[in-house]
Amino acid sequence: MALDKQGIAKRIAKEVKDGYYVNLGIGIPTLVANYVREDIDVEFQSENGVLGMGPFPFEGEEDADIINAGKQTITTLPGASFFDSALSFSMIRGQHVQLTILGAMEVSENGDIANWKIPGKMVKGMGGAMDLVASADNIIVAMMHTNRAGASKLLKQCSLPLTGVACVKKIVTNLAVLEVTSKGFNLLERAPGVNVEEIKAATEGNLIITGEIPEMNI
Amino acid sequence: MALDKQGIAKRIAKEVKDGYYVNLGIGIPTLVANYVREDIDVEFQSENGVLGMGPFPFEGEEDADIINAGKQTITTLPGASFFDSALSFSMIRGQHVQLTILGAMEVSENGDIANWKIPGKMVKGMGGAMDLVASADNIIVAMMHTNRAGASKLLKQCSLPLTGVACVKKIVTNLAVLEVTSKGFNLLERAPGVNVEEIKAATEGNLIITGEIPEMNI
Amino acid sequence: MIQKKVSDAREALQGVSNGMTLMLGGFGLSGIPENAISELMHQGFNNLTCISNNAGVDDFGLGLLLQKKQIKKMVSSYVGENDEFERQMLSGELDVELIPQGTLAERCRAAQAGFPAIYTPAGYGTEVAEGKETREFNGKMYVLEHAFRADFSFVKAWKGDVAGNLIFKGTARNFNPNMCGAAKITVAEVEEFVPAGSLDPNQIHIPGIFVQRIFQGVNYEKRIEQRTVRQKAQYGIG
Amino acid sequence: MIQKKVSDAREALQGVSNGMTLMLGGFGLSGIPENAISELMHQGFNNLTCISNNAGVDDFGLGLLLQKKQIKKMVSSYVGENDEFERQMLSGELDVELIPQGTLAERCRAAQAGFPAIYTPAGYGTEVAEGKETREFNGKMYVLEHAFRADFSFVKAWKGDVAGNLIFKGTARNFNPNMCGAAKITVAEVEEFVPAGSLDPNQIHIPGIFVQRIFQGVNYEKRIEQRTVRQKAQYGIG
Repeated sequence: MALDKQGIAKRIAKEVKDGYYVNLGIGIPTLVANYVREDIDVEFQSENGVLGMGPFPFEGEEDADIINAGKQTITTLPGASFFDSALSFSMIRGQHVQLTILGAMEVSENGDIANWKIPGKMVKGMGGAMDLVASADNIIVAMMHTNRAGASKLLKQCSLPLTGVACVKKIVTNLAVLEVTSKGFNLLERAPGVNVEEIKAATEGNLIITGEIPEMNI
Repeated sequence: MALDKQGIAKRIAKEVKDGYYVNLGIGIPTLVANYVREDIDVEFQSENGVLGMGPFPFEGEEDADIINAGKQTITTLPGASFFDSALSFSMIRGQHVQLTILGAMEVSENGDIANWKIPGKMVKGMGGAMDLVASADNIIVAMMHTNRAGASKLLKQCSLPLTGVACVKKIVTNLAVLEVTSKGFNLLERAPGVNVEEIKAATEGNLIITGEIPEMNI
Repeated sequence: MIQKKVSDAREALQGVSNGMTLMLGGFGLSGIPENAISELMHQGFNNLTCISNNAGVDDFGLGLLLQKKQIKKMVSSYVGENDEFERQMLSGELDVELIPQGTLAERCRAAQAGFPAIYTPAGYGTEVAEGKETREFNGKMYVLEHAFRADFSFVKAWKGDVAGNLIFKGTARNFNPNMCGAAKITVAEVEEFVPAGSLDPNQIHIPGIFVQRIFQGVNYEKRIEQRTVRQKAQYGIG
Repeated sequence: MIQKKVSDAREALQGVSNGMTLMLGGFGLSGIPENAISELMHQGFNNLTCISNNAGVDDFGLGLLLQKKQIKKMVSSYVGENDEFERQMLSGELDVELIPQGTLAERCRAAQAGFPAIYTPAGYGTEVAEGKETREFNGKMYVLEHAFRADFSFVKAWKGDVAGNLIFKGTARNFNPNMCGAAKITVAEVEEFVPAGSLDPNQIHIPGIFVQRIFQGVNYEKRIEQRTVRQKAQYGIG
């Protein structure tokens, strides 16, 4: 059975290692924080200027001055810090953030990503995504394998305006875990109960299948 | 009678206007702070990271963590702030400091300044001087008109390695006040009792004398 | 101490005129200069170019100026959450330049710090870099981006004093410090105007040298865009 | 919270080796990483390249390493006040690169912030710009200066916590914050190691993300270079 959004978040949480500073994008990536193992030390950075984000505040304790990049009210944990936008992107551009998890509308087999604009239709802007994908060493995309019309989002080439070039390292979808290699999407894991044929059918870009593909363990 | 160092500082203090942020170099410039009118609001910036410098501390109240760019122990006045070196030079490079007063070994008639190196002899370094002269709109040089050997320090061309190019606006020496113009050093004022001939004799660069030259009022 | 205090938003806006380029601090609705925006609306300036990370929501923040069509051009990184904005943009009434958020911050900081331009990897290979100079350093490609040139910068701080020293709170800090001193005139509005000398010189986020005018703001709404909470009961509290 | 604490200077220096490039904070003798310098001396590393605004005095600060000829090259803006330094430099034993102070600060900050290079007006038309690329922007000339690449950065802070968050005091701040995160490994030594969560998140000068190792420093001498004072009696006090 294909994963739901929570399932994708759960699987990605396993990529979060002890000592990582992590930037989570809006949408599925935000959910990842809920599933990170409690026995490791991780700090979440939000590009609007906070390191050491905690959970949402208790009702009545919201503070308009303490939000994340999704404009949601948040709290901070001991050891947290606030800073300005320039210093925040110094962390990102300077590669001090170890892991970036973000959503995408399309990813190409060479690791290009498109997630900020549908010409003539939707133009919300790139926010911090272009800075993140241009600098991060370790970028994981969290998304559904296909769009609402059923078309693959893992393409030979992106059709939408790019956010970044040859930058995505790994993709976790409702169907699979894939890594981007010089030859295309290397299939690493299947979602529970999903078979390789389904993944093949949902992937337009070159899919590399080597040996037996294990089922995700989540 | 030619001015002494205190006299030069006194004359320069008259160039300090209400609302000015001022950076004072080491040596004579440091003395300027003692002579600024008390009825105007001025703040002194030191490039090592303080704005709103006050006088030296009372004996026993020195703090190794509170010094000026000359490494002297200082105090701060109400409204002062401390900051890092990058922000300090943002103030300087970004032209937020209105007046820079510094010493020089040589100044040329087009406003070049040399004050950081005597090849083979003395190499202390430029410190913040190159940043200051490259960016400041309003640079006043405080120096003796001639060096210890009696040679002019106001030259057609500097012989020592430059600190900055075509940047000095005004020069106050023990003999005169001069402004740098496209045609050379324009003599504005004589030191008390010093006559134009003495200034001429001590100036190697082109000296412009227009009409009666008034005596300084200090 | 150099005195920067003015009495109110009206006095703080002296010299603003139609067609000017303005920087405005804030991320979403957090840390926006509410008083300055309100005064810009009341005085009715138009043909403004606004450099601000976001464009407010329909009825708050810069959305107020968009509704009255006072803005000719927006320079932002993210403009979702604003239907009127989207309408004006898609219809061509509003000129919009979308740039990466880190580039936005750094183009402000470059103006503040006297840098003419910066090289950033953000946007390389995308339409953001089209027509811009690119260059390789150490095997990686960068885009040359120029410092902003703005007439006024409007920022909002938590505390400030007569010398113009500012302290920000939480993530309401965001672009505000980077926009101080990045325009010809920087106007700061503060929630708490404190007596001279009461701020610890060691803890000032922006020294007064970057601020030309400061005033005590009034009637802050501080609207929350996404009120996300946990229920205490769920955690056995209260 | 990610833990950065190590027990002492010895542990903090693990991985340092001969020939490395080191950044060291401080202005004059103020805010220098005394413990790290002392440990560098005791472990006897040599052929070091040191990026530091100053070179200490004969018997303190980086002067200690100069005396033992552990330094191959200094990158500084001002090196007065040190006779041994001048001797080594004039005799050619020591390689010295003098650069403008603001350029030094910004080349550190560029490394911290992921910028490959910056354009600064400082030094244009002087020997500092010789062999470097220059360029005009808006009628003014600038010099292209590259980000530093260092192996270790040693900084000294006033207070710090286990997460690596730092607060500096007075003008002992200087280059220290700009050097954090500007090398592969940043080591911070602090006068006061405070419990986690005791620093106000709003008042942290350098977030822990820029620091890899932090330790409680010992035996700070904090020598004053120019003890300038007023006499109370002169002012009718005491």
